[in-house]
Amino acid sequence: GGGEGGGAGDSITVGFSQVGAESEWRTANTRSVKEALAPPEFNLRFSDAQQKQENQIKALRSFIAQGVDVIAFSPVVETGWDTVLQEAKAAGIPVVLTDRAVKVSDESLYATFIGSDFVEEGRRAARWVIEDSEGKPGPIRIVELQGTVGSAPANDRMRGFKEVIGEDDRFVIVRSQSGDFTRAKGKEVMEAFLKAEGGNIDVLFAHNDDMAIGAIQAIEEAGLKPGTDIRIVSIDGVRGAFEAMKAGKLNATVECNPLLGPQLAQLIRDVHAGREVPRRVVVEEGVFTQDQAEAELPNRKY
Amino acid sequence: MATTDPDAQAPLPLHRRMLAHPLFWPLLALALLLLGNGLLNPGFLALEWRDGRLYGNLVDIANRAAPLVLVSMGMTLVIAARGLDISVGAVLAIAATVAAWTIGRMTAGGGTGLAPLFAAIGAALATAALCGLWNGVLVVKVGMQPIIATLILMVAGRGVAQLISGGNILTIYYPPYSFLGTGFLFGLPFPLYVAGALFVVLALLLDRTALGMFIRAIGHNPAAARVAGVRARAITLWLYVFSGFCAGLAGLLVSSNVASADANNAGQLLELDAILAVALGGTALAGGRFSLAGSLVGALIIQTLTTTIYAIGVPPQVNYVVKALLVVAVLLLQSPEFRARVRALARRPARGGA
Amino acid sequence: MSHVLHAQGLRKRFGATVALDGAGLCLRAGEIHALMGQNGAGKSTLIKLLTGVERPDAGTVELDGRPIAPSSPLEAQREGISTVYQEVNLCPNLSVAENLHAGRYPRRFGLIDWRRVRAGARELLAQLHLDLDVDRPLASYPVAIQQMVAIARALGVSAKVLILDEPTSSLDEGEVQELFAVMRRLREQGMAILFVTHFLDQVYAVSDRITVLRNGTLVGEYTPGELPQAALVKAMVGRDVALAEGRADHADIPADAPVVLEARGLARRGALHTVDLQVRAGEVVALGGLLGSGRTELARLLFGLDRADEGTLLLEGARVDLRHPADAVERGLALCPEERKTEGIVAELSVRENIVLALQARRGWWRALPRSRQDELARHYVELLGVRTAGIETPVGALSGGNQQKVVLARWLATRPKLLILDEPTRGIDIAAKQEIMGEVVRLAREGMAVLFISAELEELTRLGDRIVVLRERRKAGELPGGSEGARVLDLIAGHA
Amino acid sequence: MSAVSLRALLRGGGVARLWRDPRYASLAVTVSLFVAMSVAGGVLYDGFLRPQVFLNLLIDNSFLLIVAVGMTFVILTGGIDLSVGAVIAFSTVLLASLVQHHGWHPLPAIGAVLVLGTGFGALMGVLIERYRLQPFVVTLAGMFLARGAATLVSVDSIGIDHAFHVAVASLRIPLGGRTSISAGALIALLVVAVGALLAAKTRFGRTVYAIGGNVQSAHLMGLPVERTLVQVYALSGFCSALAGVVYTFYMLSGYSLHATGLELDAIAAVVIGGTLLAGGSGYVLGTVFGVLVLGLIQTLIAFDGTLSSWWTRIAIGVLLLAFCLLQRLLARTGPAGGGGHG
Ligand SMILES: Nc1ncnc2c1ncn2[C@@H]1O[C@H](COP(=O)(O)OP(=O)(O)OP(=O)(O)O)[C@@H](O)[C@H]1O
Ligand SMILES: Nc1ncnc2c1ncn2[C@@H]1O[C@H](COP(=O)(O)OP(=O)(O)OP(=O)(O)O)[C@@H](O)[C@H]1O
Ligand SMILES: [Mg+2]
Ligand SMILES: [Mg+2]
Repeated sequence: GGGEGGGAGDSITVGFSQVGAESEWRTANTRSVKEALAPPEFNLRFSDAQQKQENQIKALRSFIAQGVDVIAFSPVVETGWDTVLQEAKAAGIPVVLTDRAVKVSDESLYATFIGSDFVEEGRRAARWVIEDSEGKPGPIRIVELQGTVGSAPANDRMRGFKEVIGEDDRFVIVRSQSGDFTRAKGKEVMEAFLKAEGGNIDVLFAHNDDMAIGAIQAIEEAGLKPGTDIRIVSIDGVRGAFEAMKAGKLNATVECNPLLGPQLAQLIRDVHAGREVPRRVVVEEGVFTQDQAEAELPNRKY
Repeated sequence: MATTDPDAQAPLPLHRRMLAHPLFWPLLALALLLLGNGLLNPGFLALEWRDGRLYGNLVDIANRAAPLVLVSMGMTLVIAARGLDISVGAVLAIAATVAAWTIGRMTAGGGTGLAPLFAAIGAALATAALCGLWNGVLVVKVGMQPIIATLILMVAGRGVAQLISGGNILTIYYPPYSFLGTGFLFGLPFPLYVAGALFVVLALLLDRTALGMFIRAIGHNPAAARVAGVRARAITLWLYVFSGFCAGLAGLLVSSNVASADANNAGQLLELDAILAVALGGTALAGGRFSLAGSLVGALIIQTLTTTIYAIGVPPQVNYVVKALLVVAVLLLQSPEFRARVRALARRPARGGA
Repeated sequence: MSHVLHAQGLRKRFGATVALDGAGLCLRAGEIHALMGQNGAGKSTLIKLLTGVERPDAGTVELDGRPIAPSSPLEAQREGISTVYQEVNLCPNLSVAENLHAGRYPRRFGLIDWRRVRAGARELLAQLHLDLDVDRPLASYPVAIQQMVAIARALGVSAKVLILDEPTSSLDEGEVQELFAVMRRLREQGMAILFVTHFLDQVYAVSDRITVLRNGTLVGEYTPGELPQAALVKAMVGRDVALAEGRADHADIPADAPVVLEARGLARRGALHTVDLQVRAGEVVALGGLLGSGRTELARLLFGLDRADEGTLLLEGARVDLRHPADAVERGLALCPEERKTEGIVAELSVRENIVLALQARRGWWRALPRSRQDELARHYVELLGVRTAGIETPVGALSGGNQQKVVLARWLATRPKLLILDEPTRGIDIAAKQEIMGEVVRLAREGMAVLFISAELEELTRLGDRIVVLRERRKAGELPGGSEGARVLDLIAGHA
Repeated sequence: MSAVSLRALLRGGGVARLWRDPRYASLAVTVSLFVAMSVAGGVLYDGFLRPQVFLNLLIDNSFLLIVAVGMTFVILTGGIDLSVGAVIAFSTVLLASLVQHHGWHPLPAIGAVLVLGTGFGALMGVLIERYRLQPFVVTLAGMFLARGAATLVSVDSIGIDHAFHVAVASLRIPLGGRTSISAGALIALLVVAVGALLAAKTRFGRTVYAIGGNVQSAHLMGLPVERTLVQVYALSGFCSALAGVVYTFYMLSGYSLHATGLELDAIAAVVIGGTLLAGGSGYVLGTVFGVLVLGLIQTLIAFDGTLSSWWTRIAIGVLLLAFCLLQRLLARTGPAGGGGHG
């Protein structure tokens, strides 16, 4: 790429467009990327899209106009990137996707994708629930706290979860409502679930840890024991979730690792040098349960 | 246009007077919503005394509505004086963050007892009032249009809150603080007392002093109010401060409720809900005519809508549609023109609407 | 005789108020017809029924012998009725030219032809011998000119019937004559003109026929010849009213009477050249001048509504700096403003609230007047000034124009000020009420209040003023003692002296 | 005699008046500030003053510009339309779904979307006008409804790969010197031109100004107030739907969460452009600069490229503040009347 707008010497100018700062997970992600793409090796142009795709596209355009060496971004949604990625390609700037994939007509529009698979996270949560309920008779009643309606993680996590849980007919999802990925909403919705279902809830599946933490408070205030009366699994693996697990209030969290900065930096180096890179790089992630919580907690960076 | 209101002035029978009361239709809407819920879900209206607490959906609705009620109070007065404050959500987030940050600092520094609690409350409210003052100065002294003046804080405010929190959700590990949002007093949730106290104090203040009349005069005709010697600008400025203060109070309740402050999400879209509550309560958004009690009812209507959606268990994709239809129904119920039309249609269905 | 417009048995109720009860009117082609009645008699309501602003509860309206029932002003316009409503009803944000043409623009290729709009506007205004910058927004002109623009707009509609509701209330003598000239010309062309006014001389000067309303009912139709002034007043009021002719008791204010307000070299760029003025306790100073001579500007400067660029203001001998009307009100000043609709009433507030507003402002927001005291005050002034209202809780906007004016006046009387500045306070007030109000002003002055009375009417100036100050072209043209000859005052005003 | 006195009242005038006239002055101030800000950007950042950067302002904000033009009319009447962002989202989803899932050709689909958007706006207008409901709440309900309808059509984002759509989306009209402009931007410019004409030179536009000045007076002057109010909201609905179409050219996708919060951007653009929220005063051209200023703020931040998420927000606020403060200070007279023309 023409590095005229780029930085000094032979540092690699990277334009990185982040979704926003809507959650702790995202903040940790940003921090990791910024630390990994630090000078002198890199010259980072960081842009925050405030959760809007159009802002992100504007940012990409501006990166192209500035002539950065590599563009990396975490797409807000999967679709709608064809045009701007084509422009990047025309300008000869390679693109690295982080955190989630995009659907484009032409696969050559991006060099590689590093990140998690939301559908797989949903599946893992479901598998944990099935494992956890081994030997229990049906029906096992599940309530689901969804993320923001229509957002990719919410759609995919729900899909993955349903796909696996649907194979076992002991399970019924009795209620499903959006908690907007926030503690406050998670608590409010859980409160309503408890009122509507009484004590008839066996499992709570929350699309992220924050909603689970909010829901735990609601469960406690209703006089039930979270983690015991209601088994709880959520996704992300933020520090708060580990604290809750340590206290026995959360049963499991499916990790969705935001600390992909170093891996991203390596990919960018390779792409910039014209080396061959895999199309898909998976971040190392696991499922954590209560017994691992205490040991793992000090290691949590986010 | 001169309004021709057949119900005006004349000594009317009680039921006509009730129909003409501005609070009647919002209250009816609220009652219908609750009733509808009760029919769909027989347990909905039940209240029971458990462990020395009142427990039930109605209590939950009131409790959940408390922050919105608080914010709507401030919003009502600002709107009544021809203003608008769309920064309330951001101010709430700032106040929540300041409170959490203060507690974090003080408890880490070994602060014990109730000192951190009061420091947090003081710091949060002071910051929120300062935010209101900022808005007021931009509107009154600089002369910006209220929507833009408060838009600035709405955009930047969350940034400031995130700056304080470092982009993290600040979790509060300090039990006394939780009392504000989750505590019970005489069997009722504490937020009810906060919202109730503010409402009563405000209602008394507007009733017993000339403030209410001044605000209405400013809202209807600022130039005339000024000529009559009303200090319109000073009053307007203080109303913005008050609106900020209310948002601060709400911020305390919200952050205490979940024992954490989420700079990015706390009070998200609250400004819309607050304005909606104010409008549903019968306050004119163009200024002048206002009703505090109406806004209170409006806020309860909105929370009931939300709770209804959760309770009837519609899939989340349908949330918005249900909410929209219910809001339109409530609005139409309140429109005299619509009621007149329905009456006309009912009277002579043969001829239909002309 | 050809009846162009014939209305019969019109009834209209507003809630508990019966505004019209069997009123009617018969308008012939080629006549100027005066519609007379006290404030609140129902004149404006009658006009609103004729022009589709309101619908009658009962009664018929015929145009050229054909029944019509316009449901909007637009329809009435299409029927050939052109109307100037009481209060200026134009759009303040639009330019003068546009206000004159709104709704019937000349077009070119389907688009508005602004050049012709402007030219047409100048032409229309020229009929009234007005020369305005037609591109400026209407709001930048004083009410008097807005009123003239409204009249010009009505003239632009090629209509059979022209209705003018108190067109002259804010005009001065010269403008009134211009208007009358135009009205006479239109009469020659066969137009039927309905005209409302509270000035009896004007009635006799132009009208061919007079219809009198009282309390919403038709009293009768007369020709000016068969109805002398006293009889006309009696028909309107329902009893004999002695019309005061002049005033004998111009007080000799002692030279050592304390000066309440003194302005030294007061000036404001573009509005007023240096003016000196003194008003003593117990004195009524009448302020005369032509339209645009700067009287209103002076009043606003004295009251702190505008800030002076130069000069000092002394209140009871001490320098004061009035930054805000509230400062003035707190110090015992009062200004009853010229523009009733924009700066006077708060239409949506009740009569009571409007009356106590200034008094309450003076006490501050914290010390509310007890409700009983408010009611008492409101009732007192409603009675004193004869405000016709359904009750003191009625919104002021529901009152007739003249009654609104009385409420604004009451607001300031209620503050019992040291200095009362009245800017055209009798605008739109009927003849009987005018007597009462002027009597009250004099009575208050005799009790020690200082009064600055601004008026466009020569008669009011000479009758009321213990001293007459005249402004011309935004400077002080001179002073005359009270009781001076009308002709001398007129000369000074016009600059012929 | 009186003619003389009136003439005396009108001293001054001439060419200088044009400058002193607050109506034009505020527009001039807005434009000058925009230029000043661009220059400042050019000084601070390399490559900022390239022509393509400014063309990108148009390209990236074409949909905002289109809704803002519709919004200008609504605000000029003293109303507000909060549904625009949601209507955009709904339009994109419906369009994408018709094309991708139901095999429609984009052209009839676009037609359907435009008709639906216009009808939706008109419906809100009827509620507002006929039942005297407050525009804020009606359009807020409209916003919920449109968003809800969008999620009902599809919660997932739908990519559009129809050849026609892709062709239009990637169309770049060269303007010489390695600069080009997109079809969406052209449509936006067309909308601006039509909007300006509509506002200044048609009876509809002038009635809009009159309503904003004083509804009662407009009514008494015999202007078609009721009809115009409905038309204004229909126009805004049309503009939103059109913006939705342009959005699909921009993104090649339909998604129920597209354009969230766009209503506020549109309102802000209109108000920054000098239109009074109370109605009756403002220009379509002002709105164009309002949009450009918002875009410029974004561009400045993108060029800076060092701001964290929260500093981004603070920076937007500060730039907005600086702009509005200067605007207020430079336009000496308050937001006085002025629905100017010609
Ligand atoms: N919209 C309204 N609502 C209630 N009452 C009204 C309304 N319009 C007029 N009235 C009442 O109708 C009566 C007649 O009013 P109208 O305006 O016709 O008087 P008017 O003869 O024009 O008086 P003026 O000389 O003061 O203008 C008044 O008592 C007034 O209070
Ligand atoms: N359209 C205008 N053109 C010029 N000056 C105007 C205009 N409108 C108001 N003014 C200001 O008004 C002043 C004179 O009007 P003012 O109302 O003070 O006079 P007045 O003697 O009270 O006349 P009126 O009889 O209209 O009340 C002028 O000095 C001028 O500053
Ligand atoms: Mg009248
Ligand atoms: Mg005057």
